[in-house]
Amino acid sequence: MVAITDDLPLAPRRFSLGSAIRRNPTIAIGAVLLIVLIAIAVVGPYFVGNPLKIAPVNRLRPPSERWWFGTDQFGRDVFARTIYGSRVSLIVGLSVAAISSALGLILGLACGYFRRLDGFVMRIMDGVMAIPSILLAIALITLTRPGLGIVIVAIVIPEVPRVVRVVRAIVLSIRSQPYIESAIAGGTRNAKLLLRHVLPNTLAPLIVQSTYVCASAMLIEAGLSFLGAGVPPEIPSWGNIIAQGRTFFQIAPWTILIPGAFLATTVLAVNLLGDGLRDRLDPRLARRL
Amino acid sequence: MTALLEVRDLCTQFSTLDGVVRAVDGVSFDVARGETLGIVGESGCGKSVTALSILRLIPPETGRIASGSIHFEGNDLATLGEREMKRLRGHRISMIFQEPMTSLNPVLTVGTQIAENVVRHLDVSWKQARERAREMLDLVRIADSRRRIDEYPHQLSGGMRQRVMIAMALSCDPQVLIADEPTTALDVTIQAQILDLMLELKEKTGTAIVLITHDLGVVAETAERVVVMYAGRKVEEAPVDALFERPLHPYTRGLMAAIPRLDVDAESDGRRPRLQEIPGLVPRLTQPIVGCAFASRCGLATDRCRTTAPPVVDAGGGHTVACWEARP
Amino acid sequence: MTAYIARRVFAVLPVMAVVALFVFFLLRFAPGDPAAIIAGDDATSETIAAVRAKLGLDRPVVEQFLLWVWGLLHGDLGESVFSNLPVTRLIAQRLEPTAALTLATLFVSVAMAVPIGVLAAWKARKLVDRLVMGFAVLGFAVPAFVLAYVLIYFFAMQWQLLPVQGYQPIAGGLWPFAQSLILPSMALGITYMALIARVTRASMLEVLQQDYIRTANAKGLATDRVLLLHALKNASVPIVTVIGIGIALLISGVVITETVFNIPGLGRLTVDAVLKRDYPIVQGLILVFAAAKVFLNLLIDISYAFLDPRIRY
Amino acid sequence: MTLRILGVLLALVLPLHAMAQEKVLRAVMHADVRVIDPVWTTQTIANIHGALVYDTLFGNDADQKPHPQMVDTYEISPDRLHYKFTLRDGLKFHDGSPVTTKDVIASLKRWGGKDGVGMRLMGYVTDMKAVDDKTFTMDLREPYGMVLESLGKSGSSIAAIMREKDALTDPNTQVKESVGSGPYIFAKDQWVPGSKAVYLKNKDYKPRSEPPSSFAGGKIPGVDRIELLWIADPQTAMSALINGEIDFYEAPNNDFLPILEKAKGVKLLKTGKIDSTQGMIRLNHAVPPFDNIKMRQAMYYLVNQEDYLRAIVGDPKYYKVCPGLLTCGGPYENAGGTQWMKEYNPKKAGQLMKEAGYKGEPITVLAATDHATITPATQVLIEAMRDAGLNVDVQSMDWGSVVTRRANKNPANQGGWNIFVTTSGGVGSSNPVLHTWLGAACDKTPFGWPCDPEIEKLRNAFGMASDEAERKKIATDLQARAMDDVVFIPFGQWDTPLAYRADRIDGIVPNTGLAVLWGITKK
Repeated sequence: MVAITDDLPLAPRRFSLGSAIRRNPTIAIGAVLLIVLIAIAVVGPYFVGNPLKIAPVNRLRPPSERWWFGTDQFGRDVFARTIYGSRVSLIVGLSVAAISSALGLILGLACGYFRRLDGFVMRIMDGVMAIPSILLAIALITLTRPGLGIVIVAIVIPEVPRVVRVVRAIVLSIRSQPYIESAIAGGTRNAKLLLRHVLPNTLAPLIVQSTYVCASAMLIEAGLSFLGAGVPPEIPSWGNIIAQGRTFFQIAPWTILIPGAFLATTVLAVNLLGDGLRDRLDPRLARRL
Repeated sequence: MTALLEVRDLCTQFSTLDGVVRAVDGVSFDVARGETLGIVGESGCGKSVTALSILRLIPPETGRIASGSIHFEGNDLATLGEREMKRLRGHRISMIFQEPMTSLNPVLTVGTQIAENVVRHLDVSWKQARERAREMLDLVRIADSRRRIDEYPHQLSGGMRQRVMIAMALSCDPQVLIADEPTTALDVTIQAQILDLMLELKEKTGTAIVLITHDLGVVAETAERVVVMYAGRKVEEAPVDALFERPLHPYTRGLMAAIPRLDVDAESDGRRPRLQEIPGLVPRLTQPIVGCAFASRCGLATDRCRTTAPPVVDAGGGHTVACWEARP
Repeated sequence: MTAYIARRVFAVLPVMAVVALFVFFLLRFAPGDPAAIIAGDDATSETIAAVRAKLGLDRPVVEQFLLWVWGLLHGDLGESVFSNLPVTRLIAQRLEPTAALTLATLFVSVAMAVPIGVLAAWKARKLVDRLVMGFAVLGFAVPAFVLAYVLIYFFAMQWQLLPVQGYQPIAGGLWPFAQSLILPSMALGITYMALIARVTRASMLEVLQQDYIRTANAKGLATDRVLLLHALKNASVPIVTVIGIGIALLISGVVITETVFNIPGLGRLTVDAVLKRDYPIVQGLILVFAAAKVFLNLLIDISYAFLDPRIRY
Repeated sequence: MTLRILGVLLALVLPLHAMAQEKVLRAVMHADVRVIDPVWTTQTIANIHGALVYDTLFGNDADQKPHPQMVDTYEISPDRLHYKFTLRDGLKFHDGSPVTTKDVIASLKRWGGKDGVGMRLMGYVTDMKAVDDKTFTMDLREPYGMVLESLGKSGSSIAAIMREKDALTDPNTQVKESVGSGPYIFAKDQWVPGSKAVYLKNKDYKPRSEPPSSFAGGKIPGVDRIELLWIADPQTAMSALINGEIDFYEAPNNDFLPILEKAKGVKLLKTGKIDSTQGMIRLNHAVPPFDNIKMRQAMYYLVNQEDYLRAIVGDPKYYKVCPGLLTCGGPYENAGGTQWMKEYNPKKAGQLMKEAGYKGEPITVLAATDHATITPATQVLIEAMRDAGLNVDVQSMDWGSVVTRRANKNPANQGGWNIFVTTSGGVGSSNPVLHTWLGAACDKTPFGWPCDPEIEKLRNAFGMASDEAERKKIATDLQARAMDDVVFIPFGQWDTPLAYRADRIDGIVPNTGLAVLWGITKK
């Protein structure tokens, strides 16, 4: 609503961290939270105890000085498990985001560019998108043995079409820009065209989209683990900690609430970062999601 | 003749991340019953904000009328309650906007959009209001009004949409019609038709028009009196003939020099003289401007101009100007 | 309009065909011997052979596919590997709870989220808006199952207001039915509401900046007419779109919510079937869920034509 | 008009009148009814289903003593080789057809072709003949003391009497219909696998006149309708019971017992003296190093039952140290061999193993990660083994994988194993013949494959013993022998009470572990 000032020529302002944060507090909050969580995931496990160490004598102890987050029904240290769990969640989130962005980018560029491929690939993407993602993921997992890699693959597959759609839409809109049309008319080679003109334009929305993919992947992983169809139960992922603690929610709520809070915070951080980046990089995307 | 609308020392401000923008800074003018007043200036000079201020359509999140008064029919619109304002808008004072493409709601039929104004302000049924809408469409010379009334804006051409806007604005016989760049977005031929239509309807209804434009040509053709604005301030006001004959403010003169003129002979090499630009940038409105706002771009500026704001001087015959160096 | 609807309906066919193909080949292209995987780790070779015969995996792929499609077209989704009951029957007897839960959540979420979003956009940057946005951002981050346990803890255990678990068929009375759905709907709907409220707000904010809103205000129209007719109708296409996108979210959420609240619906059937690797059931469920989603999205596509005259080309 | 609308609304809001009158027992069992053939599977839940739907010739009472159930009179020849049974009058299947000896013989044959106890019995049976529709004879090769007990067994796979046409189904294939002559009729059309199974009162059932005790005595249907609901999450089930959404909860988690005890209206009930769970550490007799008996015996010094019980149960109120192999509190509890369990001394264990030739080879322990009782017990064992200086190779996996892997007979480094921990029901464990883990018939015994002909001889002798004193003596010898051979190492016994709404239901029949639902009445 500041349209009135928009057409006033303004003197360029110097970049300052303070004003950047003021203008984009979501990016700042999201980034700081995420950096802290990544630091915890990377460094944390070296400082906490063994997350797998079972001590039946100390089972279901409430949070205390000795066990900051209490213990679970096998006497395992929920603090150590939660810290390790951050690793699993971030690995799943980041690798799903990276892989599905890469695949989505390739397919999206191909679809947007080679029109003959488009119809075929997009029909497949529509089909995959018609299947709710958790359902698709568990169906894929049923057919294989459980493992972190399989979980990542199973989450990537339903996420790819979403990325493809975003990339393809952008490629199509860029393709109709006069400068690309003239480049095509001028005989620029396809590969060069893609690399030079199209790719850079897709990056911003792709980054924004991949933050959402990352957040949703973490939630899906937790959901799958919660249902018993996720990463193998001996790996302390947040979903597994919650799944194993849910039986004891009433007598040991910390086994659910603490990893749940960590999961929510991480997803929140990634979402805030995504929102902030979207506002900054690609206001057009603001209307979708 | 007493003024219908009296604007006095109007100041409208916006808060932005860069500070407070003084978009309108102490503007005063009158509009007489049935008169056509032109307000001209570059984009960003505050003329649109002035118009929006009169109807109090300044977005409340960021903007506000900081001071001044707007007297109309015994009320001060600057402080009138929102309920009363709502009753007044579209009824006593209405407004049409620059972009007929976007100023009509794309998902409602034009009939609905006209009729809802009538229903809102006049004590009539929807059916009567629809009939009034159809009459208005006829009045603005839209052919086949019976069919058009149920069409959506995207089915109409740009000129037709602006006619619909005018029909809507005049549907409750307002005292004042504020037209903010009503023709800018239209083809030249359509522009003339629309302006003619507005003048014709003015004659019929006796509505006063406040015509806001950056186009001196439009002003010359339609307005009776002209207010020239620069950087949120009124720099000159005069009857239209007086202004064009004898512009007093250096800025007004600059504007006129920037109009391509066909009546000046081509130079010997067959080219018309280069249009003159006004050098320099409009000052930023986030800081209070000391002295004359135009001083930084004015060839005649003196030290006095840069330190003390010039008073409004009466040059006779309703011609006023705010300039130290103006020679009446 | 008719042409538009016909086109949308036809567009559904290839999507469902791809889903069907996908579901069929999911099993056939799985790494390893699907019969062995389905039969489980401790199965004997006879069991594996029995499973293979039962699923028709011992026949050529083309024949398998044709038989499968033939069955599909006749509403035959095969038999459960474990309970030996027809998959269609298993799905049919669990349809009501899932349909009730999903639709109740859908309606309640939309009915609550849209007004909240409109309010937030209208009062942009005010306290209400910040509260709504805070809710939206949090609602998007809190996993449904964590929220579900918190809800159970307070509403069912501490205050004993609502049942802990289970589903009461609508035939057993409206109040018990509604009671059994309140907590699951809240747990299931929170993300959905957050999503819709967010998009409503964003879409309304954008629309409220449009010139035609200024026009409407310049006509002195009442605020509710400006907001609910002029603005909301224009903002509705993205909102309806996201309602459609969110249906996938709801269906995924149903799987988890039904598990937590022990609702005997399709979601729990899915989890049970997956954990037992009862593949015919999983296949059937994917088809049913995909069909439901595609159908609801079709309704949404068709609704565009009513919301935005420009789409009726 | 308004009144009519109100009426409709009221009808919708209030539960239907007819339903309010019907007495319904809502019970959550330990598992979901997925298979309706109790003979085809050993699952206890299928057996609970079977016990409602099918009747049996004999029924064992709460003290494990057989009493005639479908049988009216029976005769045993003095040489105990010939049995003659006559059925009660008026026995009818749910489809209305009368129960005849043809149905009975076909059913026993099918059961004897699948169930372990049945197979053992059929090993002695040479012939079964119908005398008429109500009388049949059974001839034995040599005397067998467990004929009636077997026919009346209540543990897995009861000797259910089915219609002949169902009973002719191959025992390795499930029967399609569940039609019996028992006190409740299975409503197959209302069965939702994974959610609920519904049983309707059999109005034509003629209960015996004796007072009910477990599977013996009168099976009087107490409610019109029994719904076995399946709630997978134990906490949800507990909350549903406390909230009054269900009436009966068969297997509450040990951790919830204190909460349930405090809950209003809820009562805990130990259904019988020996209703409990036994912990077992199983060593693999087939592969090194525990193919060496000295190595196995040394393991006794690593077990202090209190450590395990505290880790699993916590509250001593619910557990009991039990150094023998047969259920403590049961009829055959004895002191045979219990001297092995007297001393906890990891150092000594290590020492003994060294003497037995152990050189620090890795010992593979299958450690379940997801089981409420087995997981902590395994961990306690691993700690003790590490204290003894053993080289412990812990293979962590979910319980399902343990179940798979324990079947592997290869050496531990080739996919096999050395130790796993499991549990066994107290009722089955109280009888040396019914307790399958006590066997030592090499390949025919469950995973671990102990191999000792003397133990098997004693088990047979127990089966053939004619009086209780003799049985007790054999049980003592058997336990001593089995403990010497270390068929398994017990780590204690704990209660598994059921929980129910005492303010709503009544008349739970005293039983022996397997829930008996028919006597329950609703207030």
